[in-house]
Parts: sequence; structure tokens; C-alpha cells
Amino acid sequence: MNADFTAEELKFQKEVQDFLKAEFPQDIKHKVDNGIRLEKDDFVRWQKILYKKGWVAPNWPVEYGGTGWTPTQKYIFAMEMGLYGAMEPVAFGVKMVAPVIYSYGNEEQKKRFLPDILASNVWWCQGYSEPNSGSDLASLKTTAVRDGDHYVVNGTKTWTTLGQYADWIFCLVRTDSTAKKQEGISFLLIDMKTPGIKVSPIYLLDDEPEVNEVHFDNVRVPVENLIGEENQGWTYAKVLLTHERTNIAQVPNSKLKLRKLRDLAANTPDGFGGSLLNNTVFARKLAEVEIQVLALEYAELRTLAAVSVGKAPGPESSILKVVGTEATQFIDELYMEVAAYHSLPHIPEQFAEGFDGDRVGKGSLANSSNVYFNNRKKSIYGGSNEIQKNIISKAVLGL
Amino acid sequence: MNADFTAEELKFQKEVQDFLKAEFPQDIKHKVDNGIRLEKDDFVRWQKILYKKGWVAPNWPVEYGGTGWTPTQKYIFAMEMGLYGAMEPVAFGVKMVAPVIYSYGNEEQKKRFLPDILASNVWWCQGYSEPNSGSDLASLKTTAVRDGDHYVVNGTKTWTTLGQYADWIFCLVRTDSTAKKQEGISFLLIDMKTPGIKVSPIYLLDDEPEVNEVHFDNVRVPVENLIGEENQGWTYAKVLLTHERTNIAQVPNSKLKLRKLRDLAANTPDGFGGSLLNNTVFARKLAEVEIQVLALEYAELRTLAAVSVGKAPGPESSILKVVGTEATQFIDELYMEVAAYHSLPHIPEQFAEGFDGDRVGKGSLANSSNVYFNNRKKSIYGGSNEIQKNIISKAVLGL
Amino acid sequence: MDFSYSDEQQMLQDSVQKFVYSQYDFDTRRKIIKTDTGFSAEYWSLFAELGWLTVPFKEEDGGFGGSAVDLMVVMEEFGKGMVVEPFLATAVLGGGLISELGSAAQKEAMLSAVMEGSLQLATAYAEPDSRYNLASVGTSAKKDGASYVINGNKVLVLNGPAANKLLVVARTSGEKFDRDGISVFVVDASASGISKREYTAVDGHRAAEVQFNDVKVSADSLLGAEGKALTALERVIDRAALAVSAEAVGAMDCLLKKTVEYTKTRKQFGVAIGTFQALQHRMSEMFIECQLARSIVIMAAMKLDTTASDAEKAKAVAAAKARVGRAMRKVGQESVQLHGGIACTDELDVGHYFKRVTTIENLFGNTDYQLVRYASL
Amino acid sequence: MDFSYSDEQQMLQDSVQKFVYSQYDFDTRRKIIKTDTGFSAEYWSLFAELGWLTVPFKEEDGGFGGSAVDLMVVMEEFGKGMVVEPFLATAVLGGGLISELGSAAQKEAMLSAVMEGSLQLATAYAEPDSRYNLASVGTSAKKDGASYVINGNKVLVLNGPAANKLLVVARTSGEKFDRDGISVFVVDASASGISKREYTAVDGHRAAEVQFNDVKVSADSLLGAEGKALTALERVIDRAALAVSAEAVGAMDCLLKKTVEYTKTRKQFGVAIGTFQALQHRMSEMFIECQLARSIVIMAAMKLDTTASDAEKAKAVAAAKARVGRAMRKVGQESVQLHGGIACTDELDVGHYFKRVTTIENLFGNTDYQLVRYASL
Repeated sequence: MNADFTAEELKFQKEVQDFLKAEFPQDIKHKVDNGIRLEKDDFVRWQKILYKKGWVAPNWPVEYGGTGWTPTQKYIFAMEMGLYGAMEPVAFGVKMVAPVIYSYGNEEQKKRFLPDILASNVWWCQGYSEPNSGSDLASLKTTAVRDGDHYVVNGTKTWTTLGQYADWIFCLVRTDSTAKKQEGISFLLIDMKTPGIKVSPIYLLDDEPEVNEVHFDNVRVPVENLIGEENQGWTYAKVLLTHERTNIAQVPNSKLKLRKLRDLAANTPDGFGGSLLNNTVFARKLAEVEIQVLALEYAELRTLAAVSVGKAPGPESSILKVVGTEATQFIDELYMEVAAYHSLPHIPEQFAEGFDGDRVGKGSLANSSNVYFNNRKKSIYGGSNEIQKNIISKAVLGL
Repeated sequence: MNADFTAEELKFQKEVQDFLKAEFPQDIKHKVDNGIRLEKDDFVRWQKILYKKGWVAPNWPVEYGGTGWTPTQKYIFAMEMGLYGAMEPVAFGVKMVAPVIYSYGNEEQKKRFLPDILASNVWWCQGYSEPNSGSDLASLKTTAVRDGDHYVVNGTKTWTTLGQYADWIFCLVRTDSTAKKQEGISFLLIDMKTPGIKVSPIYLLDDEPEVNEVHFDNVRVPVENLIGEENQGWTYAKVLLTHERTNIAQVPNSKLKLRKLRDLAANTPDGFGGSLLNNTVFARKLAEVEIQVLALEYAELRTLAAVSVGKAPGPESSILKVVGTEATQFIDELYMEVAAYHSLPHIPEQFAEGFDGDRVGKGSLANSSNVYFNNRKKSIYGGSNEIQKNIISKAVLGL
Repeated sequence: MDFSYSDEQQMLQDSVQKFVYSQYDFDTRRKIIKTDTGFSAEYWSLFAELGWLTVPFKEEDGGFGGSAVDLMVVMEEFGKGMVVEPFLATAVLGGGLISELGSAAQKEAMLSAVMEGSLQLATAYAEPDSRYNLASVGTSAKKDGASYVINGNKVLVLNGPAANKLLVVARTSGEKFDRDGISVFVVDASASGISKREYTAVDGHRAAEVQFNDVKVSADSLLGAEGKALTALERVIDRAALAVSAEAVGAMDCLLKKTVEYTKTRKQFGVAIGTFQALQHRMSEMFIECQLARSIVIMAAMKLDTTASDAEKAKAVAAAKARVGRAMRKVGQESVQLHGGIACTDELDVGHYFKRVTTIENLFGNTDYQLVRYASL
Repeated sequence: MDFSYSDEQQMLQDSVQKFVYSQYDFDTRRKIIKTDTGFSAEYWSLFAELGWLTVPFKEEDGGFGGSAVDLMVVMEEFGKGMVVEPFLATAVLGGGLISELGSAAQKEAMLSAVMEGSLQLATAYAEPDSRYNLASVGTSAKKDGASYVINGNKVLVLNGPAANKLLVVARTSGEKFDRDGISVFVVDASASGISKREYTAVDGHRAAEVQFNDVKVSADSLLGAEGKALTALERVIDRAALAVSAEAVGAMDCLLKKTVEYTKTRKQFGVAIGTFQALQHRMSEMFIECQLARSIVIMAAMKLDTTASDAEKAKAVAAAKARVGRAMRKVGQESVQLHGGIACTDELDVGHYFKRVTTIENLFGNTDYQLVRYASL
């Protein structure tokens, strides 16, 4: 057991740092540092730079474009990206649909879809949840009925993040309504330009249209867009859910947020002549969450280490989801606490590109409540934290 | 709505204070103030003094020896008693069996038992729980089989607090094993001197034999000791459980403990030249629990006020149990925190009457862990806090 | 000791409750928030007509009586409707300062206008550096002949956009943290040298950051004795803290009720999620929080209506605000969590209650501030 | 970065695990605690024989290697058995100070005896007023010719009753809170002027309060340079804090396992209580606490074995002790609550694990102390 990086690992770390400093676009960095909303183009542009470097998809098999890194290298890469504020590629393509395609798709599908995902030529979104399914995902009702060489899709998907930008959507659809609920589900790729698809925005608590409802009205999807076998979609989706859990702990991001928070607190008067950081009650809380993130980091490293010696990422990884999201949410609370009165304004234009009016509050503090509100979703989506606790009690504790 | 006492109430408060100062025995007060264990005689002696004054049982109907006080007077009395450190009469007689006797007993039983309870001539204990019943009280298995003019009782009762001192025990026994579990239970009074009864101590985490198992081996109990009707015992017991909840919030006691804690913290160095009370982190926690007890006090007062205008103490009073026990337990944690290293010794003899060796730790700090360990029972007994939450969710929220 | 409402209080409660229930549903509120002013002038007139704007004021000032319990009754019902009309800013904060500090002439001139609904007020006290310390005043008011000249920046001026007059807390002498030397001035919102950065807060209420650049005011705009305003300001802010705590009690009751109802109807895995014991226990804990919050707000309101010392009253309010703060966080977060995704949308009222209680926690001293303040009193 | 045990570590773990499993069941422990000395001399010899007493020591001192990870391996298994033999007091604390500060001759004279099992040590550092601040030393050691004369009171001297030698932290110069001027002396337990108030702690371990009244020791009993002992003492106490944190990880694993097993068999209302979702979620949370505690202890142990600065190492230990502290409280309390009454009795092992983790939280700085310390480092 030892915590040191090898000389090669240190060299690699330096390489990542240098790359980020040289290649992460200044204007995007400015946005990230100041809490300004990122647009589609920012994500695409940055992913194309990563693509040029060959660093889009560390977890993919090398044959499809993966990096072939060791677990430690992957950890270093994710950590340096996160600490620098560089975004990960949007997950829906790289982390979510791609593993299903390269694991269960046919050669034709791999060739057709994977390169465009890697190169950020196509924007994907996810069609899993439905208005009435929620945590009980397998109860989904969107149907796909075979009609010659097509499936005819009808139904509504919801919580479709950034669906307004998407070229393609991957969906779970019901192809056999007589089977048990998990057994009649198929995995279908759908071109968003197909007639009959309508996207309507859902405004979240920060008043941003981050997610959408996607309605399917007799949408005709070629059968070659089916992944694997009909009615086996649930099996594939479960694998995808495991991949989705990678970096669900969000340690690099939390560390960056904590670092910024510490700076902000050091520069925030406590109202009595000192700084908030020197206020013991605040400092104690900050310490508590810093330590929580540290414990989480090592819990994640231990999981990765277990995976690297061939163990599957077990249900234990549910704790990464629970603890990671709760840590994020607690950090959000501390931002509001630093912001105090300045946590209350709702001035979205101040956090849009090109704003040059009077600013309220230091840095992104005037957006701290909105961030807090928005991030309440984290303990709900991706398998709610209650579902994760069910998984732990059943699959780990055997209750 | 107003928070002021009337002139009469203030006069009554003064009367209680004067009475306590004059009549609460100095030697018992010394024990209470220094955390020295109280013996049976202490309880009996003090109750006899209360008896002389007519103040043993404020909640009893006047005809049996109650005081006829208004709810505010009862509140004042309980608060002054608690703040002075004067013990309430042991609950098993006055608060637990007596209400069942005067509500459901016959005239003969009332005459036979109530005066001795009031005068502290007879020590009662409770025979409800059994090794396998726990929170599912109605699953009890101790049987009472009719045999002529007697019931023959067999089985084991447990968690019988101070049973080693008891002259009598009131028991729930199964008289019909064919009925539904709640419907075959009877309420029986049993003389502890009856042949076939064996009391064995159970040592709790503080190593004290506070509770006992009581074994019944063909114990013959005269039928005239049955309260009310055969197989109706569960109904009576439920009423008793409501009475048991009186002062379950333990506000006066918590207030006294907090007051002492504040003094101790003021006189405890924080190791850096200040006092623990001036340590903001500690002071904040102390404030939190003081405020919790204050909120609890008003929650209890609101319940009492509702009762006084004729409303039954509803399932809402479950919150008094939950919050009251948790507050006590949290205060115990703060005592350990003040005690620091001195929370660890286990020196029971130091807290027994007449100890004159070297003392370890200030006041009763060297017993703080034992108090903490012992009081973990509070969230378990009297209907565990989990049961209380079940009650709230079913009976209050309708879930 | 008496926990029942007087007949007048009962009537007041019925009246506000009826209004909220029948005229202030969630859609109506949503429309009001989206108007230019962010509140309904029509409803404001109705509030005046029904006498609600007189509630915070003493009888000798022409008010309903000014008891804290009365105020609690109104605010709790407002909390249930998430009422955005500037009752707090105008009648409790601004009106409160005039009532505490004003001369007979000033009261005559302004309080009746407030109670009639024709005068809107805003109080500019918080500063970028002050956090919750009311004595931390950097804004200066310098005597200049028969006038004062005010310079400084104020933040979170509630009702700043609509107010006709601003009550400005400024330092007339002393150093930044001195308790002495703090004064309050009544300034016309249109006075020269005032610039406002107006905004909508996350809870839909309107506020502004206000800059004072050489704003000249006459000596008679001074409220009370020069440099002696702090204790009155503290009393008024505490009364406002109690008011929003009572509002929170109303809001939390709605959150709990809505959450319980939702879990009874929302089905997952073939059953209503309200049948899951883990959720039942959490709702029981929400209920406990609601009950304790209500209890301690009643405690503080009753305490303010006694003849207790200022320190005792401040301690009672600190306790209430701190305890309600803890309850709000728990009840707010759990309501959203138990509803799931739907409560994360702008569409459902639950998220808006959550925003309002979150705002309340940050107003007039957050939980930790009040805990430490309680400990120091 | 490597999270696997070396072969030696794996063998060490197997060896201790096997001992605890086969020779240290709950009844055996109970009997050991009730003996006069409160530990088993036979087992102590066995520890020496199996080489476990060499684990905390460097190879150059004749030890196993002295890595923090090795120590973690042993302590975790000890935690599962609630081993009461004075390994911590003798080998980690006392032996650690000698290893840090001792001259070659002192090490020669004492460390081999410790590793052979023939010398028992105790460290007298905490004082009635010191709380967790190691620099707060009121006990004085005054030079008197070729001797020092020690006066003062020490509390919670672990293994105080059985120790042959006491390592006494005393001030040779400076004021009470100065970091400079703190020295360590090795004093014979039978030296004249020492009086002990011996007791059993709530967790069954033995300790003493020790008074030093004009205790005269020769100059060669000084360990290291006069007045320069504090940083070494801090390192040793941190190592002990890491050791008990690892012990807690073992104890918590047992608590969780026993609680899960119990709820699977204990029936109420006709079903095993482990089927109640509210309890399932609470056990899931206990599992999370156990995993986070284990993770952060591994972090701290690995950090101690690097070449990081003293401050970084101290910060890692503070983090671990604080986080484990929070976990212990939750896992301990929940284990008792979920077991119900039976866990409140002396009879069941659960209560004893609970006592031990409660004790550990109070040793070497409790949770809040470590959090504030972490923030200051």
C-alpha cells in the first residue's frame, strides 16, 4: 500500500497540466471561473480539442478510441481536468450510449456512431425516464411497434437533459407489453430530426430550460437502429447505468468548488472585523465537508483499485452516488452561507455570455441560491439516493 | 395568547419553591447535585413528605387524592420540582398502575391499592415487556390460566425497572390464546411475595442492576386481583401508555441538566487559555440544544393547553417522546464533551453513598459516559422512537 | 398562560386565510410576480381596506394594536400563500422604524399613509461588508448646515424598486462597528444622487442594491435622536425576523401537507410511495420539525408581547429564527426530495415554497448567526 | 498508488485475525477484564512471540518496519476483538516516544524489552486542565544538580496501573502554553513521590491518574534534548490517533455485521425487523459510514508512510480522526438503537463495542477538536 505516484505518473500529471494550460480555451475558462453559463458550442469546441489529443474517452476500449491508460492515469486525468475547471465531454454520448454501442451494437452500428461521438460531431441525449416512471424506470410506457422495416414509436420521455441541442436520442422503449415489465424493453437509437418528435422545455428551479420533455407521435425508426436483440434493452441499460456511475462521486469538481469557496470565505467579511474563514463555526463546517470529500476520494480510489484487479464495480459504488451528491449539495449550502444577502438575487442575465451591466455580488455568489436549487436534482436523478440505499441494503447487506 | 403567569400562579410558584427549599431533604439534594445514586429509601422518604403536603399525584382525580390543579399549576409544579432536582414519585405506582386502578378497578381494589400508592407504602413495578415481545408488546406470551379462585401464571417479564425493590407488580398476561393477539390479554396485579416468583437482575451498560427479569413459575394469583374484565387488558394498557407519556418530554430535567452543564463549561478550560463556554463551536452546540428544549417546552405546553380545553392528548404527543429523549441524549453527549478524558473512568463506588476516596473528575463528569450509555435506553423504551414515528405517520399524517 | 387566540385574532386569521385560499392561488401569484412591479396594487388596496396594514401598529398610532402575536397570525397565513405584496418591507420594517423613532409629526405624516396603502417604504440597512451585524455601518451622513449628506452602498433593500421613501441607516459619528453614532433618515426615493440596481429575488420578491452619492437631505428627515438609532433598528429587525419565522411556519405546513398528499398518490413499483416506511419516518420527522418551529415562534411572539427586557426578547427571537432555520432547511429539502424530479421544476408550487423558506433562512441573520447570537445574549 | 497489502502485511493480518477469532471471543475477553491486572500476561507473551510487539518499530531499532499501514492492519483486527492488552500504551505511545527521542543507549535498554514483552510502559501527558492541547503542560521538571524534580498531576494515563516505567511529559522551561520547553522523562513506576489513582475505564481498559510530588529523576532519564520534545510527542499522539481510528474501523465493521444479522433474525409483528425499509436505510447509512471511515484511515496511514511534511501528516490524521469520530457516533448509536433493549445490557457484546468506540472518540482529541485543528493546519 502506498500513496505516491511513480515517476511516470508524475510525468503524465505534468503532461495533463501543460496540455490544459495550453489548450483549454481562455474564453471558456473565463466562463467557468465566473460561473457564466456554457453554451453548446463551448462543449463541442473543447471536445474537439480533446479529440485531437486522443483524450476524449479514457474508459473506451483502445480499438474504438480509448486511451489505454492505467486506473491511476485515469484518476490523474480526471482530477487535473476537474481542478482546472475543464469540462468532461458531455456524458450522453461518450459515457452513456457509446458503451452500449461498443458492447452490444453490431459492427455496422459501431462504425456508424462511435467515431462521431468521439469527434463530437453528433450530440446525444437520453430517453429513459417518463412522467410516470421515475425511480421505477422499468415501468416505462413508450411503445415501439414493429411495422415492416420500422418501429413506430409513441410516448413521452422526460428529464431529457440538454435535449434541445441533441441530434440523436437513445431510448428505452416497450416492444412487448405482454412480458414482465423488465423483459419487454428494447434499446433504440432515434434521429431527432425524424418527423413526429417534439421537444418542449421544462424550466427548473433556477428558471433555466436545462431539461426537456420529448414527445414521440408515430415516429418511424428504422429497425437497424435497434441495439442488440429485441426485448433485451433492460439488460443493456443496466450495464449503462453502471458506466453512468463513473465519476458520479464528482470529487474533482467538489475539490475545485471547495478551493474557490475557501478563497471566497477568506475575502468575505464576517461583519465583525474578521473574515468568514477565520470564523471558527464556519471553518469547522468547511473542514467537515473537505474531509468528507477526501474520504469520498479514497472510497472511489479503492473502488477503482478493486476494478483494476478484475472485480466488477459492485453495488458498493452506490455509496459514491449518495455521498458525492450530498457533498455537492452541502458545498452549495456553504456558498449560500458565504453569499449571505447576495445569495438571494435571481439575475440570470448576469451569468450569460457578454453581460456588461452592474454586477451584484462577488464572483458567482449572486447565483449561489440558483445553483443550490438546481443541484437538488442530484440526489434524485441517476437512481435516487433512496434507490441507492435500497440497493445497498439488498445487494450488499443482504437485507 | 400570553406568556405571563397570573398573580395567583406566581404565588403558587413561590409556594412550591418555598416548600422545596424547606422540605426536600438536604442529604438527598446533596446526592442529586453530585450525581450520587439514589436508593429506595430516598424515594420513599421524599414521597412521604410530598404525601403529607398532598402533592404526590397532581393528575389523579381529586376524590382519590389528586390536587385539582389547573394545567398551568401542574406545569409550574413539575418545572419547579425538576429545576430544584427533586425527584418525581416513582412512576410505576403513581403514574402507571394507579390510573388503571381508578379508571377500571372496582371499589374494593381502589380502596385496597390507591392509598398505599399515594403514601408510598407499597412499591410497584411493571410487568409488560417480555424477552421476545419488545416493540410488539401485544405478542406477549406469559399465560394466566384460571384454576378455581386463582389464575396460575407462567412466563417471564423483562426490563422490569427497580423490580428488585417491588412489593407488587402489574402484569399483562394472556388469558385467551385462541383470540387475536390484542384480544386475549388481561391486566393482573400480583404480590411479589407469592411463591414461584424469581427476580434476576440485568446489568445495563453502566454496570448497574437497574432492570430485572421476573420469572413466574406456577404463580397462583387470586382472581380478585384481575382489573376490569378478563381479556380486556390491552384496552386498559393503552390508556396507561398515554399516561406514561406525561412528562415524557422531560423538560424540567433537561433544563436543570443544561443549567449545570453551562456552569461546568464555564469552569472547564478549553486547553488554550479560555473556557469551553467561550469556545464558539461548543457554545453553538449548547445553544442548539437549549433552543431545542425551549421549543419542546412550548410544544408540550401547547399539548397541555389542548388537553385543558377538553381535547385528548393525541398522537401528536409522540413528538414529545421522540424529541424529549433525543434532547436528553444529546445533552449527555455534551457532558461527555465537557468531561473529555474524564468521561472515561468507570468508578461506580465514587457515585455511591458515603464514598470518601480520591475523586476523579469534577462533579459528576467522571460518570458522564455511564449516564450516556444508560440513557440510550430512552429512545428504545416506552414505545421506541421508531414506533412513535410509525404512530405519527399513520395516526397524524394518515399514511 | 394562554395559547388561544382572542376573538379579534381569530377573525384576523379567518380573514387572511379566506383571502389566500380564494384569491391567492399559485397561478394568480405566478402572474403577479411577472408584472412590472411584482405585486398587485389591487390586492395592496384590499389589504389596506381590510385593515391588515394596521396590524403592526400600536393603537395610539392608529393601528390594530401592534402585538407580535397579531403579526404572527397574519404572516403565517401569508406564508401559506407565499404572498409577495410588500407588507414586511412597508409595514413591519419601514413602518416599524417610524413607529419606534418618529416624532409625532413624522408618524402623523407617514404612518397613516402606510396604513391607508398610499405610501410604500423600504429600509436600506444592510451593506456589502456588514453581513448580519447591524452595527457595521459604513454609509455616512455628514452634517452640512441644516442638511445631511449621505454616501454609501446598501444591499438587499427589500421593496427598493417600488418604495416611495427609503429609510436609510447611516453613520453620523463614530467608527464602523460602534453601536453609537447610527442614525436613520427618511429619504425620498426620487432624491438626487440615489441610484438603484433593481432585481427580482429567487423567491419572486423585488429588491434593489442602492447607492447614495452625495444625497442631500434636510435635518427634519432624521428619525429620532442623532446617533441613537441602533437599539430601535435591532428591535425592528427582530420583529421582522419573527414575522418571517411565522411566515415560514405557514409555508412549511403547506410543504408537509403537499408532500404527504403527493406520496399518497404517486405510485412506484405498483404502490403509493407513501407506503414506504423509510419515507413515512422522514415525513414524521418533517412533522416534528413543523411542530417545533410553530412552538418556538409562538414562544417568541408571546415573549415580545411581555414586558421582558430587550435582551430577553432578542434572545427569544434568536432562538426562534435559529430553530425555524433548521426546520426550514430540513422540511424544504425533504419536500423536494420526496416529490422527486417534479419538485425541481418551476411548474410545481413546492419548489417555490422551497425557494421562499431558503430566502427566509438568509434574511435577518441565518441559523448559525442566530445560534451564536443566542449564546452571547 | 497501490491499495493492496504486501505479503508480509497479509500474513500479519491473517495471524492477528486468527488469534482474535479463535482465542479472543467475547467471554474470554470478559474474563480477562475481570482479572486483577485487566489483561492477559499469557496473551502478552504470545503477542511478543508472534512478533506483533515489533510492528510499530523501525527495522534499525529491531522492529518489523514501523509503517503506519502495518499498524493499521494490526489495530483493525484488535478492534474486532476489542483486545484490551496494552499494545497501544506500551508499543505505540511509550515505545513511540522512545523511538522518536531516545538515544541509542536508551533504545537499546528499553525497546528490545518492549518487543520481548518484558517491559510495560505508560505515557503521562494529559493534565486536568490541558484538554487536547499537548502544549498545555503545567507539570514541571526543575533541574537540581544532576537531577530533575518533577511536580504535577496527570490524567488518563493508559496502562498506568501495570506499567513498569512512566514516560512523563513535563515543562523544563517556559510558560504553560509555550511550544518550547517541553521535555519527556522516563521514570520508574515505583519511584518515590509517585501516587496513582488507578481505575478501570468504561471500555475495560486500565488507566490511572498520577500525581508527581517532588519525584527526583537522574539527568539520564531525560529523553532527547531538553525542552524540545513537543513535535515528537505530537507525532506519537497522531500515530496513536491513527491506530485507534483503525481499531474503530474494525469495531464498526463488527457492529454493522452484528446489527444486520440481528435484524434478520429478530421478529416483531410477525416479520424480521430487517425487512422494515426505515431500518434498511439506516443500516445502509451505517455501511456508508463504515466505508468512508475505512477509506480515510487508509488515506491517513498511507500519508504517514510518505515523505510529506509534519503539517501534512498531522492534517491527514486530524481528518481521519474527525471523520472516524463522526462515523463511530453514528454507527455506535444506531447499532444500539436497532438492537433495542438487549444492546443496553452488559451481557451482549454490542454494548461493549459501543463503549469502546465512544472511548476512542474521546482519546487524542475528539471530533470537534480535530475539525478545528484540521482547519488551522
